[in-house]
Amino acid sequence: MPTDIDKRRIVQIEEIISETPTVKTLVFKDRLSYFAKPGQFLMIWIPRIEEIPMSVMINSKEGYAAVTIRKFGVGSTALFDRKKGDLIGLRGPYGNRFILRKKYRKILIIGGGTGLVPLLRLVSFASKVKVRSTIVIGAKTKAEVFFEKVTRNIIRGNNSSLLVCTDDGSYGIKGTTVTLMGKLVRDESFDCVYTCGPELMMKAVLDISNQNSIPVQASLERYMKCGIGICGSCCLDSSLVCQDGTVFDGRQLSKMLDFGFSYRDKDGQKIHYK
Amino acid sequence: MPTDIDKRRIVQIEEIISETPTVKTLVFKDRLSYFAKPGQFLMIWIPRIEEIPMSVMINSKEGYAAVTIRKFGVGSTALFDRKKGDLIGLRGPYGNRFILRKKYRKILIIGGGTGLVPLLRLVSFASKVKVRSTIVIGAKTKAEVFFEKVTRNIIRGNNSSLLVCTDDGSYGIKGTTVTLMGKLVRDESFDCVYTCGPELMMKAVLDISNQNSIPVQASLERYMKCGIGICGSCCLDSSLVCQDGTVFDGRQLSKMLDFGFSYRDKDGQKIHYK
Amino acid sequence: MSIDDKNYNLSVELDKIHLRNPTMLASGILGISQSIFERLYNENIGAVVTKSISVDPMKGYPNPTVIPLGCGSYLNAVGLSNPGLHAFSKELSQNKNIPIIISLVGSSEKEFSKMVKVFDSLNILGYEINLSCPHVSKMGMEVGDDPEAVSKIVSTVRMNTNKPISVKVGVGSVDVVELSRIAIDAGANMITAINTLRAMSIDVETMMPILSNRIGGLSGSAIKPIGIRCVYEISKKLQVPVIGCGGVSSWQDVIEYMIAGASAVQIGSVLGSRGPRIFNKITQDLKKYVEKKRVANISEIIGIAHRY
Amino acid sequence: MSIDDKNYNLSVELDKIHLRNPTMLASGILGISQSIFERLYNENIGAVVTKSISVDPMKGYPNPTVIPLGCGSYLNAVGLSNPGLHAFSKELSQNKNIPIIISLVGSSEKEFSKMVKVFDSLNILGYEINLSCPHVSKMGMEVGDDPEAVSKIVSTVRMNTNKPISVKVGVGSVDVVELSRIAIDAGANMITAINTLRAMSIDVETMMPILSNRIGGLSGSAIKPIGIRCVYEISKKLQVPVIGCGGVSSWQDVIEYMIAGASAVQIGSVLGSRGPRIFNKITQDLKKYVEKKRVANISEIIGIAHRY
Ligand SMILES: Cc1cc2nc3c(=O)[nH]c(=O)nc-3n(C[C@H](O)[C@H](O)[C@H](O)COP(=O)(O)OP(=O)(O)OC[C@H]3O[C@@H](n4cnc5c(N)ncnc54)[C@H](O)[C@@H]3O)c2cc1C
Ligand SMILES: Cc1cc2nc3c(=O)[nH]c(=O)nc-3n(C[C@H](O)[C@H](O)[C@H](O)COP(=O)(O)OP(=O)(O)OC[C@H]3O[C@@H](n4cnc5c(N)ncnc54)[C@H](O)[C@@H]3O)c2cc1C
Ligand SMILES: Cc1cc2nc3c(=O)[nH]c(=O)nc-3n(C[C@H](O)[C@H](O)[C@H](O)COP(=O)(O)O)c2cc1C
Ligand SMILES: Cc1cc2nc3c(=O)[nH]c(=O)nc-3n(C[C@H](O)[C@H](O)[C@H](O)COP(=O)(O)O)c2cc1C
Ligand code: FES
Ligand code: FES
Repeated sequence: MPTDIDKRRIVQIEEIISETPTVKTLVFKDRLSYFAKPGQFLMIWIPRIEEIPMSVMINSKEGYAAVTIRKFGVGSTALFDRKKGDLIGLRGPYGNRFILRKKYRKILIIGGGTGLVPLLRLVSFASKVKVRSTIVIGAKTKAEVFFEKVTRNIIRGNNSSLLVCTDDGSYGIKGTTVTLMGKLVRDESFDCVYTCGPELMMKAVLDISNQNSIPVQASLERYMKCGIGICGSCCLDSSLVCQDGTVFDGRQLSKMLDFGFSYRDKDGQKIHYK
Repeated sequence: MPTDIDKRRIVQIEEIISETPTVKTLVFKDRLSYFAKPGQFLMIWIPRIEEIPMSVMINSKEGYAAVTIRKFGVGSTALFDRKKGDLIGLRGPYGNRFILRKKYRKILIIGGGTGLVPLLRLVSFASKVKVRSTIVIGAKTKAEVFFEKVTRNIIRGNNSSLLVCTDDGSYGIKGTTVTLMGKLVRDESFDCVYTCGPELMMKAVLDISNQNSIPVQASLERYMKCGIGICGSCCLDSSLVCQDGTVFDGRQLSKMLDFGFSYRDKDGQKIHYK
Repeated sequence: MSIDDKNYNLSVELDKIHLRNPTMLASGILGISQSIFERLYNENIGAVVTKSISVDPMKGYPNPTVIPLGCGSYLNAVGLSNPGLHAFSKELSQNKNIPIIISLVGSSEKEFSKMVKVFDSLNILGYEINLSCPHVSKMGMEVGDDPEAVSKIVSTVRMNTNKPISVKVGVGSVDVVELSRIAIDAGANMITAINTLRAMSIDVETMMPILSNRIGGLSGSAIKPIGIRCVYEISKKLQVPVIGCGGVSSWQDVIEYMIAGASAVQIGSVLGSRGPRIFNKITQDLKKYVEKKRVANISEIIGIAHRY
Repeated sequence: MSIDDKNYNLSVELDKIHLRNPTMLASGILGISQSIFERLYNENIGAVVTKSISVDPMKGYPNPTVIPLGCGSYLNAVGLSNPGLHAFSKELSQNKNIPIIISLVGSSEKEFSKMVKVFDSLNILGYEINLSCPHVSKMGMEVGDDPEAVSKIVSTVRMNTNKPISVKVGVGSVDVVELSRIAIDAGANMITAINTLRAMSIDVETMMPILSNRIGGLSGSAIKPIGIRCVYEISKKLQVPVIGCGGVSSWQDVIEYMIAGASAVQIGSVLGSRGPRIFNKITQDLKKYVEKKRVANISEIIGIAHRY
């Protein structure tokens, strides 16, 4: 039976944080989202325009949560353009979550762009249970780096480290998250790698993890209509990203033929990643 | 929202007790009925024949309950004719209940025919909380007296008394319950009178109670279709017997113009009691 | 009643009818007793619609006639049982100030004109013609599915009264907007939508249909999205008041119907779980709503969804 | 699969189709991926019906397209989005043993014949013609409401295939039994009943319709009593297999549909709360049921309610 989480809540945007010229965080009050697990997502309704899936961003205020949007097509741009006080609808949080095993002491986080959203919720949780995180934030260039300060606040006093890299070297370490990860796993040992970001990046993270026999978990994205396992638009091999995911582990990912290879468009046709 | 009690249960008749040539008790297992309050009723489904309201009879076995039927028209006769092992449907128990106030020490019970059913549940409850009952069972003639043994079992060891009267004096005291009640309230004092049976009997009980300023509660019957306050067929003045009753107190009864005067037939026309 | 003044901002107009608030009792629910109507009026109801009345008394079908299905939905086949024209006009004869709409059912123009001639002298607001009962042959839906019969019946009632007439439509085999248009063209002043939907429930254990009539009408929460759709479509196409009905159980449902285009709403099945008090509860909640939203009068929100 | 032998007593026959058990996936639910079909087969499903496929790919409507309404009911207007004839025949090209029925949708006879010509060479059981989608113009219900178009389309498909054809009907403005009769007369072998019902949901806070298409189709628990009624009426009048659909979420619902006259049932919305595992759960429960009731084969209960 559909439960509380299926009930549409209409919330007011109470705060807007500009992260980069094309990325904003919208803060709202919603108890269910506040308690979202890392990896879970909301279906965000922009009335009369679109409904799109968005990972649940953490917010420091009790009872509050947020979404961080990259301006892209019709829906995300409409959300990006909302003003303080505007109303949006939510249902969810849906999906499974990143799993942090009791025995883990040190984890590696590889995030690209808004893929950091579910990862920060994980880092925050890891911090609370005294698990050390090494967080790698990647971006093309300096102007596209965001969440640096938020991340530092989360890990403050926890012996964790944050590494920022840019493809063009305009900020932080020069290089991609993937090259940086290669170095990190050679020098240090991690109990698990967690990743979210562009699929080809995640595919590379999977490969490196497999080569180094490190457990890995990735939060994936697919086109979603229902978000609850009915419409089939999010199917990835025999999995439904909305219901079986968004988080899959290395064993599952390694068996998937479509992961890093193809996704389905709005009409359900398969498109290959270039 | 409709709750559990609205859910139709199909139960097997596990035992049949012949009370008189025209009255039988059918025993079945049903948790919700076992926990029924005195005054509450079930809607009993006799598949493809009828659905009729029946008070919930107590049964000594844990988790069990019963109904006691007087053979009458189509529905009650079909129920009367059920064999051990047959299936019937139940929903309910519905309605309010007799109220036994904490301060009551001694109560008077006036029952006629199957009207004893809700009263025995009350007596059983009163027995448990050490309230003394004087129970008056009335019938036209000896052959129509029933529940005598059951009642004695219930009140055993509780300093309560059972009086049986018949109109023709063929058994017990000669006279009606009403004449007997008149004597009882003159000689003893009671905290409350509880009654269920033919409406004209209950009307007389109300009048005597009022004259003697004794609180009174009566469980009424009206034609019922839904049993849950939708169809209006059970209306009695501005009350719905199924939802506001079946139990009404002296104050309510005294204000009713229809009580003891008229009821509504299956088509909703008012019929006067002769 | 001081309730009226306090609720000034909840009043709505349905053709010539002024209601202190948009809540109405749906036909067939508690609808045969003047005493009950008075009680509902004290619970702050806007108006009551009576059980559908026929010329002769009807016993209806044997029980089971009403089945609770869970989740606020119900199935019924009472078979239009009602006390008939004469007993019922006696029932209402003492009515003074209760806003009553009489629901009429019949199978010929003659029956309808006979009833209206008797009822028209009573203290009533108007009529609702039931053309949509899904489980009684030769009455209700079988009439509603015959556009010509609808037109004739509505014209006949129109000829016999000056009081407002609503025609109650349902989801049958004539499109709901089309049927409404025919009714309006024949002289109806407004439309009530919707009646119950033809449905059935079978007991898995005994393998038998539960209703004595086997097939009945689905009401309650299950049909709300269908009722909303019908009200939206009718009010979009026709310029007459629409009374929404089906699955209303809270103030939110009332507002949803009104936004969809309803000028008032009828409430039925929810009485099975909430009792007559629900009218007072909903009215108080609506009052809070208009105050919070600073709506001068609730009728301002009627049909707002059509803008989007 | 050893599952087959163990479930021998759950098998049913639909015209020339033999199913190991009566559970089927309803069209439009998870219905575009061969990998998902294989997963469902491992969950012990009887057969899958694909998403309704059209000649050209269709993007469908923008989101929101699916709304959970609570209590097991849903509203959707996906707008028949599908990958189209060619991409989909490629998707199924490697199919060997999965029992697949392809659902077809279109607006002209030509489109249907074009599709059947391509699909007929695949390893599939047969076709379901969707004449009842309530929210896409010129396709689905608008065709279903036109008896002549129905007849022509079904005959065309019949002329182009020897495989069994089911026609999916819904509650529109042609009576469901009448529509079924027309479909059978035109060459269909069986009937699937029912599709979703035209419905709508409006957000009270923003006062806006939620679905981008405003109007959509109601599915899930809310419509079960209507589906049961349709199956009962169709199977009473026509001597063909009927596939029940609408609000099935447990073995009891499967049995209720079968008692009403269904030879198999389709399951859709409940996947939103129970996931693909529900098929295995229901199949296991059905097995316990036939064993407990000592039914030699589940098909013995089909239509038993008609006796009463
Ligand atoms: C589980 C999940 C979590 C996500 N979290 C975030 C997040 O935190 N921040 C963020 O900026 N983005 C996130 N996204 C991506 C975001 O949903 C899409 O970028 C957004 O929907 C684009 O919508 P649009 O209308 O702007 O794009 P359109 O112009 O409609 O389409 C452009 C592309 O956006 C993607 N897209 C569009 N609609 C959807 C949809 N309903 N589901 C999935 N992808 C879609 C498709 O790839 C599509 O080709 C997430 C996606 C998923 C599946
Ligand atoms: C709350 C309540 C509790 C009852 N408890 C008992 C009980 O414990 N034992 C018992 O024998 N009887 C009880 N009755 C009475 C019993 O319901 C009727 O005697 C029975 O329904 C008769 O049905 P029938 O089909 O045999 O009668 P019919 O031949 O259909 O009608 C004969 C008369 O029976 C009464 N009756 C019929 N159907 C109903 C109905 N649905 N609701 C109410 N009255 C009806 C009417 O007065 C009717 O005129 C109770 C009634 C009510 C309202
Ligand atoms: C027990 C019952 C009896 C009904 N009788 C009538 C009737 O006589 N005339 C009528 O027009 N509608 C009748 N209806 C339909 C209701 O008036 C209403 O249209 C329907 O129940 C939907 O509203 P709801 O969901 O609020 O109950 C009846 C409904 C129920 C449940
Ligand atoms: C999201 C969604 C998409 C659907 N798409 C189709 C479709 O493409 N073709 C079709 O014939 N029915 C479609 N349907 C209707 C279902 O096949 C089914 O008839 C209906 O949902 C009732 O079954 P249920 O209550 O088990 O969901 C769709 C239903 C849903 C919920
Ligand atoms: S988004 Fe619909 S099944 Fe996953
Ligand atoms: S029996 Fe239906 S209202 Fe009381």
